[in-house]
Amino acid sequence: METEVTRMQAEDYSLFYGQFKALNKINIKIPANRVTAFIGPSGCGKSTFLRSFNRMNDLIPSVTTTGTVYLDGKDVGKQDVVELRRKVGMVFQRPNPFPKSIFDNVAYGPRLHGTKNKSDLAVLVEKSLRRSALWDEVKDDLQKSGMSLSGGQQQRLCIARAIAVNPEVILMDEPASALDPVATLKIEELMNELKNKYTIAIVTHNMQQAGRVSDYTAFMLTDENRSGNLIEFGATKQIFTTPSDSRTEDYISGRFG
Amino acid sequence: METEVTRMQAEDYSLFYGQFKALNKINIKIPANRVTAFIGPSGCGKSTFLRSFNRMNDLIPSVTTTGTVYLDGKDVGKQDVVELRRKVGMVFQRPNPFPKSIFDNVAYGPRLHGTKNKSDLAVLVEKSLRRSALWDEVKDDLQKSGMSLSGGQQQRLCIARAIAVNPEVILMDEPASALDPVATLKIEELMNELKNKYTIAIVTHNMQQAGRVSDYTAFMLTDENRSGNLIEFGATKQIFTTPSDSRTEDYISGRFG
Amino acid sequence: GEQATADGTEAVEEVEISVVGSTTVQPLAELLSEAYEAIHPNVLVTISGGGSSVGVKSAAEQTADIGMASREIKDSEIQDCPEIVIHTIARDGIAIVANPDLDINGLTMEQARDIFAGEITDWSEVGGSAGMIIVAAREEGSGTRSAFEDLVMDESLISETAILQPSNGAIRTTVATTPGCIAFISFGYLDDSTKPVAIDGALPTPENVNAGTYPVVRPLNMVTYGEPTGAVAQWLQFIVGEDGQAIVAAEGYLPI
Amino acid sequence: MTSGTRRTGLEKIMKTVLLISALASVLIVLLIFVFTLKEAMPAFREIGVWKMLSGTTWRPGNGEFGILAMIAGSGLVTLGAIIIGVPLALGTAVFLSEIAPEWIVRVVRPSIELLAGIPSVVYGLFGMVIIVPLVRMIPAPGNAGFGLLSASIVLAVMVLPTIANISEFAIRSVPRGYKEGSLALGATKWETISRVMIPAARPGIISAVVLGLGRALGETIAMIMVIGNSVILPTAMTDNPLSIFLSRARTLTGNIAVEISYATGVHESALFATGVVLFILIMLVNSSARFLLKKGAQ
Amino acid sequence: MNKRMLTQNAAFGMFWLAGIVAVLIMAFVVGYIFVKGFPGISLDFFTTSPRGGLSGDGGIYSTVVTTFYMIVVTLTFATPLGVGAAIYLTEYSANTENKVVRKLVTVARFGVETLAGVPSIVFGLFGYALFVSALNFGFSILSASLAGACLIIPVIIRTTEEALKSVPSGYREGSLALGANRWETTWKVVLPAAFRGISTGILLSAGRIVSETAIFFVTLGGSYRVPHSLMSGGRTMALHVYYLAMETRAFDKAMSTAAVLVGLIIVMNLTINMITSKIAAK
Ligand SMILES: Nc1ncnc2c1ncn2[C@@H]1O[C@H](COP(=O)(O)OP(=O)(O)OP(=O)(O)O)[C@@H](O)[C@H]1O
Ligand SMILES: Nc1ncnc2c1ncn2[C@@H]1O[C@H](COP(=O)(O)OP(=O)(O)OP(=O)(O)O)[C@@H](O)[C@H]1O
Ligand SMILES: [Mg+2]
Ligand SMILES: [Mg+2]
Repeated sequence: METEVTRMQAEDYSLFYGQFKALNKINIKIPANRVTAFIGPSGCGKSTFLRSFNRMNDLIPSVTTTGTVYLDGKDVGKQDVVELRRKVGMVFQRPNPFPKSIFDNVAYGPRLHGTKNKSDLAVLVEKSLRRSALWDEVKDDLQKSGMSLSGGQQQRLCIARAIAVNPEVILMDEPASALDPVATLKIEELMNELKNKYTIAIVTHNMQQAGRVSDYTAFMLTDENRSGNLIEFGATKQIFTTPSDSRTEDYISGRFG
Repeated sequence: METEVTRMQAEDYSLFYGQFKALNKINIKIPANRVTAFIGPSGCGKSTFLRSFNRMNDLIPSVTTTGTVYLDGKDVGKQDVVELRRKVGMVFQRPNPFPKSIFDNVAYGPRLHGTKNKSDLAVLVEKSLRRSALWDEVKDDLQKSGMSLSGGQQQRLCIARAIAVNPEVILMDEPASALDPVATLKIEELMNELKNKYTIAIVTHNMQQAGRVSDYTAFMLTDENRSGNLIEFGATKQIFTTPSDSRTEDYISGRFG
Repeated sequence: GEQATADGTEAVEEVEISVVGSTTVQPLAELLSEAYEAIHPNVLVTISGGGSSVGVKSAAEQTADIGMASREIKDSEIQDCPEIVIHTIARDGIAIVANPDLDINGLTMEQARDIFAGEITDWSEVGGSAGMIIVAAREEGSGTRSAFEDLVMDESLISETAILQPSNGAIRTTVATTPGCIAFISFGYLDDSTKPVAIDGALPTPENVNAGTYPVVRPLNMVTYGEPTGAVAQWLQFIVGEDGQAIVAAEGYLPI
Repeated sequence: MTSGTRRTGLEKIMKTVLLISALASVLIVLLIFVFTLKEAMPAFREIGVWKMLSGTTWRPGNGEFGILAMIAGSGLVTLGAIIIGVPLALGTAVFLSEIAPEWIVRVVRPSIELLAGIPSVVYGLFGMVIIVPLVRMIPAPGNAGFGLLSASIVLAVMVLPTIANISEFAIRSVPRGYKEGSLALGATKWETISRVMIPAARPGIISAVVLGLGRALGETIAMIMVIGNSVILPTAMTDNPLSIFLSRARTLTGNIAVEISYATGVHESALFATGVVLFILIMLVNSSARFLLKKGAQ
Repeated sequence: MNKRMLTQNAAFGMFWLAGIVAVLIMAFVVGYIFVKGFPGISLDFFTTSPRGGLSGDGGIYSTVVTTFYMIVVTLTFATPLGVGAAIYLTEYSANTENKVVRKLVTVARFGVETLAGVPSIVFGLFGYALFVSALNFGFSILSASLAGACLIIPVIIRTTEEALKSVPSGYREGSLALGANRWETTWKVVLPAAFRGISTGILLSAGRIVSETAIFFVTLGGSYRVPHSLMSGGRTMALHVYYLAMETRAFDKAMSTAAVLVGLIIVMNLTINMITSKIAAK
């Protein structure tokens, strides 16, 4: 852990929905080129925290925060939000392709950021779809609507869309929760591949998945005020075998329901 | 198994949503006064099958079926559906109390079926709420809206509502999936108690829960056509320790995601 | 409701008379009914619009006690229902009026015709200061319009580009608010918001009509199915009587 | 058991009663069409359908009953209203759904709903007193203020709430995921609105515009108060082709309302025929909208 | 980057403008009516009926009564039909296997859609031809409210359908699973849960009646007397505004009447908003 490069970091970070404190003084360093998993029971603030990294929570008017989140040492709150979101990509729990063709879905981001040239775009789209392991299944008809794909394919399309803008970090909020086992496996393999190039943070409800896919694991839990706290953070192996907090053990062994 | 009395039974039962075959020739005998758990990955047809017992699928216009489902040896398709549903109660995945008072929620069924007398109703409501372990928490204000209860309380209210019409079978579709650990425990205890009087069939995603609560377990899986098949059925102990099908073992040990 | 009075005199029966038809006659009829009801509190006269044709039809089909028409009853209507009886209650002059800001006082019959036919299009052509003439008229089928066409237009047709409005009141508003506008309206609608225009030197006044110098006149009629009886007859009697005709005159129409 | 049969009996009775009420709307449509058609038949028979539709002169006194001028009038005034009203309405819809702060939405939305509730007479009155004199100030021969432009402006205000409300709803119902997905890729708000939100809301926006179109075609009272009601094929009054909108005109609805009071015989029947034409026109508009929507959905 | 923000600012500027223009129009129309109309409003204005003739004298008492009468009678005709039709279409139609009934339901949906698009003057013509003439009801509240009912039935059907659809299907399933039949489920669970939505729709329809002119212009007759039975003619407030503006020159009175009318509409809208925000709060 000490030898890792930190890509993103939260420092005494608290978040409020109106009066309700959803995150309580979170401190964490997300290492570069690793997969970090966030686990914890429903409502403990995993999604909320993940959305803080690319300031998605700015969209919710009632949200206020204290403390700081950093990307490469710079306060994300002080960066241009449009540029920040290009650097920090996100894949949502429910796949959300645009109602456009597969090609246009992937090309959407690059077009925004200035790639107009047709052949450049074609190259980029193919590369992204290959990386997200979708190319073989869709290469024959890139003009088909993204909405007509199966759930697992849609999710991989969204991953392709996210990596097409060449981000540095990819956030994934339960990317496999809506998927069948086969699609889930594919996405897990994908993450393994992607971490060579990107920093990945995922939220998952599935212990087995966290165990299989992540290098580091963060365990969150709500306190008596229903605020989310970071209970423990460390190498996944250590968390799953010798957790230092008894609540982590309880949760991982399934004693929480 | 051979010594059990069969309450409900499916014989070569297949179900189609339009052209799509969701259930493929299911054969099963649900023993009386036992808890039978249905497990299997998402989309394998557990809910669909459960809803066949009280003909809830009749509400979906595209559904057609072949084969037979029996209650106490009689084809449910030939019974009066209103009376069948009184005998076969159902508790849904998401608690769905009516927007009425707690009292009226529980009294709803009995009133339909002819109990008009006030004091009879009061007695019945109390008895049902006691059985569903909710009485102590709500007895002071039965006029409060059923919607104002917590999720776990709502689920127990729905159970009270179901048992108030004195059914013979209770179907529960993931009754604890929306609940916190404490509420889940209460509902599990309840099932243990209820099985003395009722035959219970539950769907659950939670292996631990199936292990804890059920006497028999049915494992379902989709085949290459995405149709649901019953892979294995037997005493829960045997299924969890010495399954005869390797896929059951894979699933229970979590190798499916 | 009218009840038996305390001193035992017999209660007077309540009657309702329904009157339907021409929107031109409607306001006059309303005033007549108010005056009548003041002396006959047991009578209620309800007056609805609908137009002259509807009036004649309602009387013929007996859906109303009386039909109102602001024009002669057509032969075809009498053929359809020979039983109808026509009661002329007043005559109405049709006045040519112009926007009050215009500096024009009179026209010859010929000039008027050419203006309404759209052949004269600027006021300077008829002696006013330069300015576009805007013609307004009633819609096809209106009694006012057909009377005006008969009496003024001869063979010519009213210009197609004329602003058309479906009532005398709307025409009056249009003339009053539109610079350079000229139109024709029923005498009953004359007031200081518009400027009456003399034709061949005769201003549109009842006196000139009676003297025969202002020629544009039509009858206002009420129609019943068969000879009226009872309350209906009494009310028609009232209208053609002294009191009724006084109201007719006061409203600017010509008594019979 | 008797309670059971009583319950089943009630269920059957209610089912039948409710089915009958559902069919009542069909009955009403049929009745309306049959009745209007029946009254219109003499005109169609005596004048001829084609002659009516293609005729440009309407002189009931002379037995001429062409309604082409009215069809053109209705079409042009609706076109004008759409040109003026749609950008304003869509702009307002986007403003309300995506841009305005919550407190402004809380003021603006009820204001727009209020516009929808104001009786059309009031708009007509307003048009007569305010809009017509304003339009009269445009210098052009024969321009008296009454005409297509005034009518289009009044109509644009009248359809504004319909189009704005439904479009706003359509934009608001675009799944949140689209918006978040786009923003998460580093799109600006405007890029997200123009490239994702509006395309996704297109079916709703189209039906909003079509509904507005229908309302515009059907408006009566406000129209007769400001459009001049002359039966002429509108033509440009100056070199500028846009001056066609300064021309007076008559709408199909206005034709009915203006003349129904005095019409008899064939004339009256011809007015019912106008109603039939209007009815068919609106049904065409609505079904082409449904067709567009279906195509959009594929 | 900069160019993208510039485009955004330009576009947003236009949208702000659109929003502001929309509000200004509203403020201008309503403000104008109120400024011109308020001076003429007094207690007398409400308690005296209009006078006959062309003076435009008098108040609006009888027109308020007629308006009220029209609302009540029209809703009496339209509400059971509209709500009943909506119940059938949402609660029953999906579950009928009968081919004929299914066809009928498709036709009924088409009927509702068509009806919603029919311009009101056509309802007027129809009402005149059928109720006033053929059935001999004459110019009367009866004729006018039957024609008016045709206008608002689609409004009621649509809003009721929306309200019914927004009732969670869990309520229905819960009730059916307890052995209730369709009607019992609808009557005891679905309708109470949809009540607010349905009443909003009915109020909305009442608003349509209040502001409708074209239909009543050819079916109500325009008598300014207080109506005393279904067969009396009458003049609603909206119609009165038309008469005042077009027949008399009592513009000030027309504006006062319009102000009362707009005030009534505002009250109705506020009520609707109150109901719907209560739904949202739930
Ligand atoms: N927009 C919001 N407004 C108010 N409270 C919110 C909002 N979104 C989430 N919350 C609350 O914040 C807390 C954390 O929610 P969050 O969605 O982050 O949980 P989570 O850990 O992702 O749960 P899950 O595993 O169920 O997705 C919860 O109590 C939730 O109710
Ligand atoms: N109303 C419906 N129409 C068409 N297909 C349906 C319908 N309901 C379910 N299905 C399909 O039938 C299959 C079985 O669905 P079902 O809901 O029974 O699965 P399940 O085992 O309960 O899954 P889960 O654990 O996710 O609840 C799925 O493929 C599903 O997509
Ligand atoms: Mg979450
Ligand atoms: Mg399920």
